Parts: sequence; structure tokens; C-alpha cells
Amino acid sequence: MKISCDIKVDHLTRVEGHGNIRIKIRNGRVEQARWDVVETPRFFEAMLVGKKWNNAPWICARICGICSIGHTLASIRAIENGFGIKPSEQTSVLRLLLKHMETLQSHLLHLYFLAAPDFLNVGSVMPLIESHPEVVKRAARLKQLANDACDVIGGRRLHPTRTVVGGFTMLPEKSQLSSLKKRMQAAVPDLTATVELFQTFTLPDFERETEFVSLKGDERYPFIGGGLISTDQVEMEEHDYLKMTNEFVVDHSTSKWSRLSRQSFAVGALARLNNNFSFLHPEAREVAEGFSLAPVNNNPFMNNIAQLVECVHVVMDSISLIDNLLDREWTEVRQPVCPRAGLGVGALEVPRGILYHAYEFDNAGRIIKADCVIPTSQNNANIHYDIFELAQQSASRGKSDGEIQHLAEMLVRAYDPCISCSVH
Amino acid sequence: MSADKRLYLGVPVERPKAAFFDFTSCEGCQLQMLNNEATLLDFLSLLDIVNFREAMSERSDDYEIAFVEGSISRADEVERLKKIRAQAKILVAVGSCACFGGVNQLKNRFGDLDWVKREVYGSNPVDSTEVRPVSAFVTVDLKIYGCPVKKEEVEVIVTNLVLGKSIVHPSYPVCMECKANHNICLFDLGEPCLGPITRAGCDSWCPSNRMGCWGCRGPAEVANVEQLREIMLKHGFSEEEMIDRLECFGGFSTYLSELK
Amino acid sequence: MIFRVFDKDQLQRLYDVLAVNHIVGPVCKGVNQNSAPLYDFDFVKTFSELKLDYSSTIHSLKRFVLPPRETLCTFELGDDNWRKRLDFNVHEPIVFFGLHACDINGLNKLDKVLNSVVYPDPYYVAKRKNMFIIGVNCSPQPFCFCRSMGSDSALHGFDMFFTSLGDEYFVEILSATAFEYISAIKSREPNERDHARFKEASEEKINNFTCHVDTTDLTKILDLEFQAEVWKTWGERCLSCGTCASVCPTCYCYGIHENVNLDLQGAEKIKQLYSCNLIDFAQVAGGHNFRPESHVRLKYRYYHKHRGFVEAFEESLCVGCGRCGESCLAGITVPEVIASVRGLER
Amino acid sequence: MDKLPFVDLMAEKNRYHRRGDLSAFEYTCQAEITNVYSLTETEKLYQIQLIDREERRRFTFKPGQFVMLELPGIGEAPFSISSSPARHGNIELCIRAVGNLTKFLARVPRGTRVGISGPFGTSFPVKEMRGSDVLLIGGGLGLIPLRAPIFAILENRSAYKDIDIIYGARKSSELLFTYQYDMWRQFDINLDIIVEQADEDWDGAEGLITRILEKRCAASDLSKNTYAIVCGPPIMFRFVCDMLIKAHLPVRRIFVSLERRMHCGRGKCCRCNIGSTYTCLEGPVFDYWSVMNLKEAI
Ligand SMILES: Cc1cc2nc3c(=O)[nH]c(=O)nc-3n(C[C@H](O)[C@H](O)[C@H](O)COP(=O)(O)OP(=O)(O)OC[C@H]3O[C@@H](n4cnc5c(N)ncnc54)[C@H](O)[C@@H]3O)c2cc1C
Ligand code: SF4
Ligand code: SF4
Ligand code: SF4
Repeated sequence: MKISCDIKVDHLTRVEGHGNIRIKIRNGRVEQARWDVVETPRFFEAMLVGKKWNNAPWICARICGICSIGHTLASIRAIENGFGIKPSEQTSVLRLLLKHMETLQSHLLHLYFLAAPDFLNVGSVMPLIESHPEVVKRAARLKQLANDACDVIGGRRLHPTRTVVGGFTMLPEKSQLSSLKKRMQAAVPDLTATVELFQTFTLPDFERETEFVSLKGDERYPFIGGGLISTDQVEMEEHDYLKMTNEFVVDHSTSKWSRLSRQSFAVGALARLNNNFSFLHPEAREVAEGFSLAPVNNNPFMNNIAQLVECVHVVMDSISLIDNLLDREWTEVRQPVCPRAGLGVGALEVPRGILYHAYEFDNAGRIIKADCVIPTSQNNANIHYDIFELAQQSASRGKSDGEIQHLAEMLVRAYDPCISCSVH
Repeated sequence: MSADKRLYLGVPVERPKAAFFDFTSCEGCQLQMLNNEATLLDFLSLLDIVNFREAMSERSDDYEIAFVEGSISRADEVERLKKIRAQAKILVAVGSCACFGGVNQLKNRFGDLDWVKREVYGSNPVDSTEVRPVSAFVTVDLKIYGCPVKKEEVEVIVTNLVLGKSIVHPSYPVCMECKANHNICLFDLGEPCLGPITRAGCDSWCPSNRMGCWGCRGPAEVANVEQLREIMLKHGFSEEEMIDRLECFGGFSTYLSELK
Repeated sequence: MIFRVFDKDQLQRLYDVLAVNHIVGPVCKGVNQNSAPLYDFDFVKTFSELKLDYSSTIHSLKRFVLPPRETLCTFELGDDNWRKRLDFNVHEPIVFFGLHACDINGLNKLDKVLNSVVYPDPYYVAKRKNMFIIGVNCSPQPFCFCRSMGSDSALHGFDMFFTSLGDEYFVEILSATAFEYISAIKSREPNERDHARFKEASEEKINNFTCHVDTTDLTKILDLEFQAEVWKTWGERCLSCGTCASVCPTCYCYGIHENVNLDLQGAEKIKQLYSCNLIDFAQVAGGHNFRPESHVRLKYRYYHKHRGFVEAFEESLCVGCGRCGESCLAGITVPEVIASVRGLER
Repeated sequence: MDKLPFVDLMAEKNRYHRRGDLSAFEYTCQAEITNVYSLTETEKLYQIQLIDREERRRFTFKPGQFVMLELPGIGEAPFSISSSPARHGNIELCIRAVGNLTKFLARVPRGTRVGISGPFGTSFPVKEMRGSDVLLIGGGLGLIPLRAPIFAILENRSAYKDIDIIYGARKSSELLFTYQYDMWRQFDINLDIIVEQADEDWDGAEGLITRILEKRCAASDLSKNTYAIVCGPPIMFRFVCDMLIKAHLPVRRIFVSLERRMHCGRGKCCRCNIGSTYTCLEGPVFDYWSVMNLKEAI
């Protein structure tokens, strides 16, 4: 039995943004176990006030360097919903494809560069360049495919330039799409090798009963818009997002917290998968089954595996999306936009979970009030309680300080938090 | 990786110890550095990276070059920045946030910081000051412009830095690159663009994708803002639309105070 | 000169015959706000893309002879040695289908400098030697003043030149290769009536010019008005953006920069077309700038085109295509600038 | 029908790209830095030898001409040849470290290979000056291009009458080629040195070049049999040339060397263009009559 320990991790590494972990165990009892977000807040919601609608996607992309495409698309969706614009099917397919490639890029970054070093017992990807060059090269190859695809469709992998309200400023060449498709097909062995790599890792055995929130798929695995659902059987419409997120401010964190049926809930790849398992591409489902991952899985470390499963899903799905695009005649690029007063909400599944943008407009389409709810801020409370539970279980198993710290760090990383995003 | 000494034309080329730091930002510029998949390994062989929180757990405070991303918006950031400055021989401001304040400085435009805090955090106290660029607090040796920075440009700049070549930013505006890319001018397509006054170097990234320039790289050496205003009005764009763009990334703040 | 006449429906046949080569010609790139088509020169993939009745292209065809960026050479670095590798960056001949007289004259003018007796530029010459040029007559646009510059008809510098005579084309043939190509389609010798129609067409074109520049004594006037205040007025408008030079068929000035590869094992030398309107054009090491003011740089662009070149070659370096004025967002056009320097209100 | 024939300029041996023609485009011949001497804090003298013997022998130039020096990946820039024309492809360049290329050059060791092309440009008509007095007036770096004509004159000293060198610098520490002054004087040359700001070590004249020139102009009639060569910063040109003209030195006998930005040295890049005069082709040496016709020349 663990008697006492003090763990302080300031500015946790290999996560996006600044967060601290504190664990204090006294006489075998966890006195304190905290997850503090100390990132400097940026006030995007205030920045948007008074700005015309067309500024929002451009500015909001800058909320996050990893999921800028997600923010752009969420912002666009909120505006389109507010103005009553329905994107054409061509636009929707292109957007989903773009979204997929961001998911792939982000998951790969997390799996290979941020998470894998923990399992290979190194501090970063740098030592792997010499010890496991083939792993690093494979990671780079896959990530480049995803990023190149974002360039081709969105104009730029980071802070996209072609995505606008109403559609796109310009479309990719079809020849570019077919060469992407070829590259995706050729990437399948790399994906398989990635799956095999993760099969060699032992994930910590830890569970805590959790409520998982995500978009609800109706015909396909959900990424852009639709209903909201939780594993505690809560269902909600997109525009009722506030009832789903219930954000509140806590004093030790610059990021807000959320709750629904319980004291906290989780969003992200595992939540999506827990809620929408049946919509996974068959090959992705097979991968999940290989890891005995089935709904409802309560091990937060399994979020890594859920991301891996989604990598397979998005690549497989992208191939068919490209087929769909290649088969059609390109039609209009961009619909006209008529601003109107009212509220617009857009919900999107970004790599780290469900993201909401909501704006209230005046008649001229100026933003009067803006609200952005970020996955990581929805997760923060859950991370916090997970750390507490993890400390408790570790203490009772008599783990060393070093082990507890390592586990706690890995736990936070498993959520792939995007902290600067969460304190937009 | 060994810190082997290399020569270029007989001149020894050190592999300088470099560190990456982030302040108030989206951390996208750092990510752009990792987004160089095809050339990442060569890039890493130029620099000995000893501190890069987003990508690695190892950290050391012994470095010569500090790449600083993000703007400054809290007192503790100023302290941290000053420590970095004291350690680094060369401090590089990376991206629009570090160079001009970036989108973050949009909150400054309200003048009323309390309102801004209340709008987002309600009555909860949050620590946040006016957003300032890095150069407001410490000497900046080199700027890499852009939101986000362009990896090709970063690679050239870092190579030149390591070699001791001088680093010269294009003094001309984006139009020059836009024409080189044979784009149709966005004004002809009914879109506004800050290309005529914004510093080039991005290879007309946005206009080439039919998105008018928002001036993320700040003013070109000659920025005839007054003339651009006339052009905007002539093409049917309001002053508001022009100001939206000019104030977006903070690079044109001095011009804006004249305009408003 | 050899002349032929052929039916316009033979054009596709001629295109097909030529299409074993790369073909560059005027294509439509989109429409502007007023739904007017926007043309530019580009590689043509199918005959239907080729728009021979185009008004004018946004850019000249300069990029095919003077690319905006060109790698002049690469270096391989050894331990205490290095090697330089050259490539003139042209590997196949190209057919230029449908150039207006002004652009053909533009190339002829560039030749004077870049294919001169002293130090000919092989990068340019290599591309020039691999051009097969088909000219086509045009109708004057509201902004072009090629007639004032003596560039409204091309006397040489093409392989063949088409003039539209209703349903037929009147062809001037200047090269043996062109003769072979024309022999591959159905054509006939022109008769008296064709000659008359050809002359009528030329006449009509001349009468359709609405934009003029008075070049009388221009070199002297430019010298006299070197200190004129009007330059300052134009300078205030100029954005120093270089757009005018970029679209101009005869602006050829450039800058050089060299980059070392990331692995430090090699390097490249890149030529980039520049513009004399850019702020640092005349800045030398140490920081001294011979032309720090916009109006002075703008003035020198006019001096090079309309005075210096005339002194050297007895013709202006401007062909009067009007592109710079059309592209200039500040609305600085050659006819207006020259009129104002002459002291004329327009 | 057949494809059009491809004209391969790379393959042809032609005037456009002749190996061994040191002034052809992008033909740079390799040369080695055999010695480097620091003259002042910022100026170094580089002795450079063309590697290929044949090229070395064939390399001839006239005083006042310049070469382009290239460091792969770093840059290329024009430099006046500062050595005696008699030495062919064993040239000396005196270079001030001001920018990218020149600062890098200051760091390379002996033995480094550089690329040299040229020679380019016009020259000082030293032959034409035989039998006359010659006034060589240099300010700051302006002494560098004067050194080649000085050598040429020394090598044929008896062919010339009075030779005056008037040289001014801002500080005594900035004076170039100090080690050669005695040697020049031995050749019966009037050498007047003046510095703008004298310090303790300086016991010579203090002030601007024009102070000395004024005296020289008064000393003899310049209108008949005198040539002048003037090199220096733009501001100096104006004052010196005005003074010479007032002293009735014919404008066609005043020669100046102009500096402009240059990238090609071959009259193509336009960077050195004044109107339509390429300083790299029609210059850098101009007689003053031509300069008067060039707006903004100095
Ligand atoms: C005919 C002529 C003769 C010269 N002779 C000498 C000499 O003997 N000794 C000496 O120290 N200097 C001489 N100079 C000046 C010398 O060329 C510049 O100092 C040099 O170009 C600076 O290059 P940089 O890369 O160090 O400077 P940067 O300021 O970094 O310039 C970058 C590039 O700009 C161009 N450039 C900048 N300034 C000039 C300039 N003044 N002239 C031409 N190109 C320029 C070059 O291509 C250079 O590579 C001469 C210049 C000319 C035109
Ligand atoms: S689109 Fe913008 S950058 Fe391009 S030419 Fe037009 S104004 Fe300049
Ligand atoms: S075009 Fe303008 S906004 Fe876009 S990247 Fe370039 S400078 Fe930035
Ligand atoms: S004249 Fe017009 S196009 Fe040319 S640099 Fe000036 S503003 Fe640009």
C-alpha cells in the first residue's frame, strides 16, 4: 500500500498547450489529484463580436493549430445554419473528405509523435529517428498523405484558404483527387503496420464508468452535423447544444468544464466509437475487434486505439468519397450568401471530440454574440476525475511515484488534449 | 544524431542548439515545423533541438537559438520571455502572433479589457493583459512572418541562419508573387485583397487559392494604404471590409490608427 | 512572302496536325464580375479550348520565354570542390497558336536585348529557338494603343499569321515548316479579291483604334520634363507592386538569389523576374538606395521604355498592348501618364 | 506530320554557351583563393588564381574592369580588379564585408574555390593618357578600382608626366593599401592623403578631398594636358567633378567609375540600368560627358 507521494508536473509535454498535473497522496489516501489548465486565454468569443460573418471562419481557424480545418468548418456550418444555407452535396462530400484528412493527420500526429514514445519508453520521437527509423518514416509518409490531401482540397493544411461559407473558393483538379486515391490505396500497408505496432503495446488496465457524448450517426459514422447523443441515453438536437455541454467556470483552470448526466463526461474518438460502432467501415471494425474494443468501453487509454480505428475508417471512407466525386460533373463552387438575423449553431466531430460554434447575428450579418465549445474543455473535468481515480487505484496497488506520474501523464495524453484550443 | 562538424565552402557549420517556445497562440506555427514530413529529417540535422514541449519530454535550457511563437498576454509570459531572451543568442519571432500580436490582438480593439473578460468568463477573474507582440518586451533578432508560417520559407531561413547568410525578406508586396503564379486578380473576380500592400514571401498562398489576402505578413516596405482604400471603394468594398482585413493580424496597426 | 487562303473549318485540321507538339494559346480562365471572359495563354489540351477570337490576355506570353522564377543552375558541393550544373530548362518545342501582333513584336524587341551580339542569354535563346509562332489578327480594345507604338502589325518573328476574312483565313507564311503545315490542309492561292479583302480588314482595324499615344519627340519631352510635378502625382498613386512589369510582354529585369539545400550538400541559383517599381530595385549593398521614392522608380520605368530603348534601338520598348494599365489597380495607364507628362489634360 | 525539331542549345557548341568563354552566361571558371590579407577592419585583399592554366593565361583585362565573383549557394557580385593587368589570371580583389556574400567571403579560408567570370565593363583609357598629367582621385573604397590603373601607369612610368594621387578616407584606420604608399612615392608620384576625422595616430592632412584638390587645381592649368580619374561615394563625385570642371578640365577627360546594383554584369538584368544605359556594359567607367547625359547617375 502506497503511503505518501507528491507529484507535480508543470507544463506537461507532448500535448498541445499548457497544463499541469498535481497528485498528493497521504497515508494511502488521495488528498488531491488535479488537472489544471494554465494556458493563457485568448478570448475568441469576444474578438468576434462586431465582426461581419465572413471574418468568423478565418479568425476561428486560428483557435487551433491542429484542428484548424475543424474550426473553420464548424464556423462555416454555424453561419450556414444561421442564414439557412444548405450546402450542395458536392460541397458536403468535399468537406467531409477534407475533414477526414484532418482527422487522419491529427490522429497520426498523436499516435506516433505524442503517444508512441510513452510505450517505447523514450522522451520523444527524436531518439526514435535512430532507433526505429522505419517507424518514423512510416509516420511521416502517412502524415504527409493526409496533409497533402488537405492542401489539395482546403488549399492549405493549416488555416485552410479555400473553405468558405457557401462552398469553396475553388475546387481541386480531378486528376489531383485520383492521385490522392491511389496514394490512399497504397497507404493501406502502412496503416496495417501501424495497427501491428500498437498491438505490441500494453495499454494500462484502468476503467472508470463514464458518460460518452458524441454526434449521432444516422447513415454513416458522424463527423459533420446531426443529432447529439450520450451513452447515458441523452439525445438532443444540434441547436440545443447548450443543454448538452453545460459549461461552467472553475477557478483552477482557464478552460471551462462541462457536465451532463454525471459530474463529467468524455468526448473524442472513444466516445464516437462507443456511440456509433455499427457505422464503422468493416475494415475499421475488424481492427477494433482485434483490440477487443467494443462499446461501451470505459478505459480512457483505449482512446488511442479508437483513434487508430478511426484512421482506418477515414482512409477507407475517403476512397469511396473520392470515387463519388470523380463520378460527378463539377457544378457550382460557391453559393451566394444572404445574411439574416438570428442564431446559427454548427456541431462537428473534430479529432478530439465534438466541437460547437454558435453565433448570433444582426440583420447585416454582424456577430452580436459568439460561443465556441471545444472538445478538450468538455473533457477537462473528466480528465480531472480520471486522474483522481487513477491515483486512488495506483495507491492501493502500491505503485511507485515514478509509475504514478508516468501513468497520469499517459492518461492525460490519451485524451490528446488540445489545450490552447480549449482556452480559445 | 552526432553533433558532427560540417563545412560549407571551408567554413565550419555548427549545429546550433535550438529551442521552441510557445506563448499565447494556436501553436500552429510549431506544427508547421513538424509538417515538413518530406524534409523533416534534413531539417532536424541542421538544428540540435533541445526543447520543444509540444513534441518532446526532454528539455534543456542550454540553447543558442530560441524560436518563439505566440503573442504576450499575461505577466508570467513576460517573465518567461525575458528568461528566454537572456539565454538565447538569437531570438526568432515565429508567426504573426509573435511578430504583430496575431488574431489575438483583435481583443485589444475594444479598449475595454474588463468587458472582454466578462464576455467570455462572466464574473470569474481571469488574468489577461492587452495582447502585445514579442518585440514589445524583448529584442527580436529575426522575424518569420505568416499565419501560419510557410515551411519552405522557414527552411530557407533556418538554413541561412545556420550558415550565417543574411536573411532578407521580400520587400515587395504579395501581388508580385500572385502575378508570378499567373492568378487572375481577385479584384477582377469581385473579391477584396490586401495583396498590394502586404509583404510577400508566402508565394501568394491565399490569392492562389482564390482567397483575398488578409495581410498576415504585415506591410510591405512600401504600403500605399491610402491608395488601396481608394481601390477598395472603387471596387465596391466598404471601409469596414478593408479594416476587417487590416486589423486581423495586427501588422497594420500603425496604418489603422491613421485610417480610423 | 507566301500567301494562302483557307476555310475556317480547316482550322481544326491544322490544329490536329500541330497537336503532336505542345500547343500554347489563348484560353478562357473564367469571367469577371461583369461576366466578361478573362483570357490567358496556357497549354491547350483540346481544340475547343483555343479561343482565337480573344480580346486580350491578362498576362503576356512572357512566362514561356522568361519564367517568373527559373533555376539557372545547381551546385554539387564536395569537400573542397564544387561543380556547377546548367540546364536551359527547355526540352521540347512549343507551338504558340494565336498571338496578336503586339506580342510577336514584344518578342522581337526582347530579342534585341536578350539575343544580342554581346552576351546573349542562352536561357532565353534556347526557348526562343523552340517556338513555332502562329499569329492572328485582332480587333483593337479600348485600352490598347499598339498603333501609336508601331506594333499593330508584325512584319517578322512568326511562322505564319492569320487574318480573318469572314469565313476564311488569309495566311502569311514566313517559314518552310509553316509552309509544310499549311500544305497538310486544304488551302488555295489568294486572288485579287482576297487581296482587297485583306487590305480592307487591315483598314478596318486601323480605324477601330480608340486609344492613342502621341510619341512625337517623346524622348526629348521626357528629358525636358524630368523634374515635372506630374510624376509625383502618379507616384502617390503607385503601389510599387510590380504588377505592371509582371504582365508586360517586354519587361525583362530580374534578380538573383541562391539557396543552399537543407542537407548542405548542394545549392541552387534562382532567377526571379523583378520590377523597377519595387522599392529595393536600385538599392546597393550598405543600404544606399538610388531610387527610394515611388515616383522616381515609376518615372524610370517610362524612361527605359520610351526614351532609353528608343535611343539604343530606334524603337520603343513598349508595344502598346495596354496590359499594364489594365492590371494596375491604381489605374496608372501609359496613355494617361504620357499625356500628362506632355502637359495635356485627358 | 512530324513533330517540330528540338533545338538543343545545351548540346551545341555555340556562342551562347561556350565553355572557356569566361564571360558567357553562367559559365564560371573555378578559381582558388590563394591568400587573404586583412587591410582594415572590414576590407580584405584576396589573391585569387584561376585554376586552369590555359584560362589563367588567356584571362586579360583592362584597368577599371570588374569580375563577377560567385560563392555557390551564397551569391554573386561584381568586384573591380585591383591588380596589375600584367598578371593575367592571378588577380587581386579588395572587398569590403558589407552584406551577404561579402561577409561570408570574409569567413572562408585560404584554398576555397570561388567562381569567377568576366572581365566585364569599360576601362580607364590609360594608353590614351600617355604623355599627359594624370590626376587619380579616390575616396574610401574608391582607391580599389584606381589600383589597376596605378599599376599600369607605374609599369610604364616614363610614358606619363606628373602623376597625382589624391586619396581621402573618413578615418586613418580606414585607409587602404597603406603598405604601398612608399613604393608609389618612389615612382615619383605625388601622393596626398587626407582623412576627415584625424585621431592621435594621424599627423597628416585633415578634411575633405576637395581641400587638396583645390590646391592642385590652382597649381597648374588643367585645361590642356591633364586627365582625371575619379572614384568614390556618390556625394564625393559631385563635388570633385564640379571642381574639376570649374578648373576647365574638359569633360571628356574626366573619367569616373559608377557603382550600381548588378546581378548579371552582362546587360540583361536591368539592375544597373539608368534610362537604357547599362552601367555593366557601357560602364562602370564613363567619361563625364556621358555622365552628364545620364539622369541620376551620381
Ligand atoms: C562595378 C562594380 C565594382 C565593384 N567593386 C567592388 C570592389 O572592388 N570591392 C568591393 O568591396 N565592392 C565592390 N563593389 C560593390 C560590391 O559589388 C558590393 O559590395 C557587393 O555586391 C555586396 O554584396 P553582398 O552580397 O555582400 O551584399 P548584399 O547587400 O547582401 O547584396 C545582395 C546582392 O545584391 C547585389 N548587390 C548589392 N549591392 C550591390 C552593389 N553595390 N553592386 C552590385 N550588386 C549589388 C549583389 O548581387 C549581392 O549579391 C562593386 C560594385 C560594382 C557595381
Ligand atoms: S489577387 Fe491580390 S495579390 Fe493578386 S494581383 Fe490581385 S491584388 Fe495583387
Ligand atoms: S496571401 Fe496574405 S493572408 Fe495569405 S498567407 Fe500571404 S500574406 Fe498571409
Ligand atoms: S504602376 Fe500600377 S501596376 Fe505598376 S507598380 Fe505602380 S501600382 Fe503597381
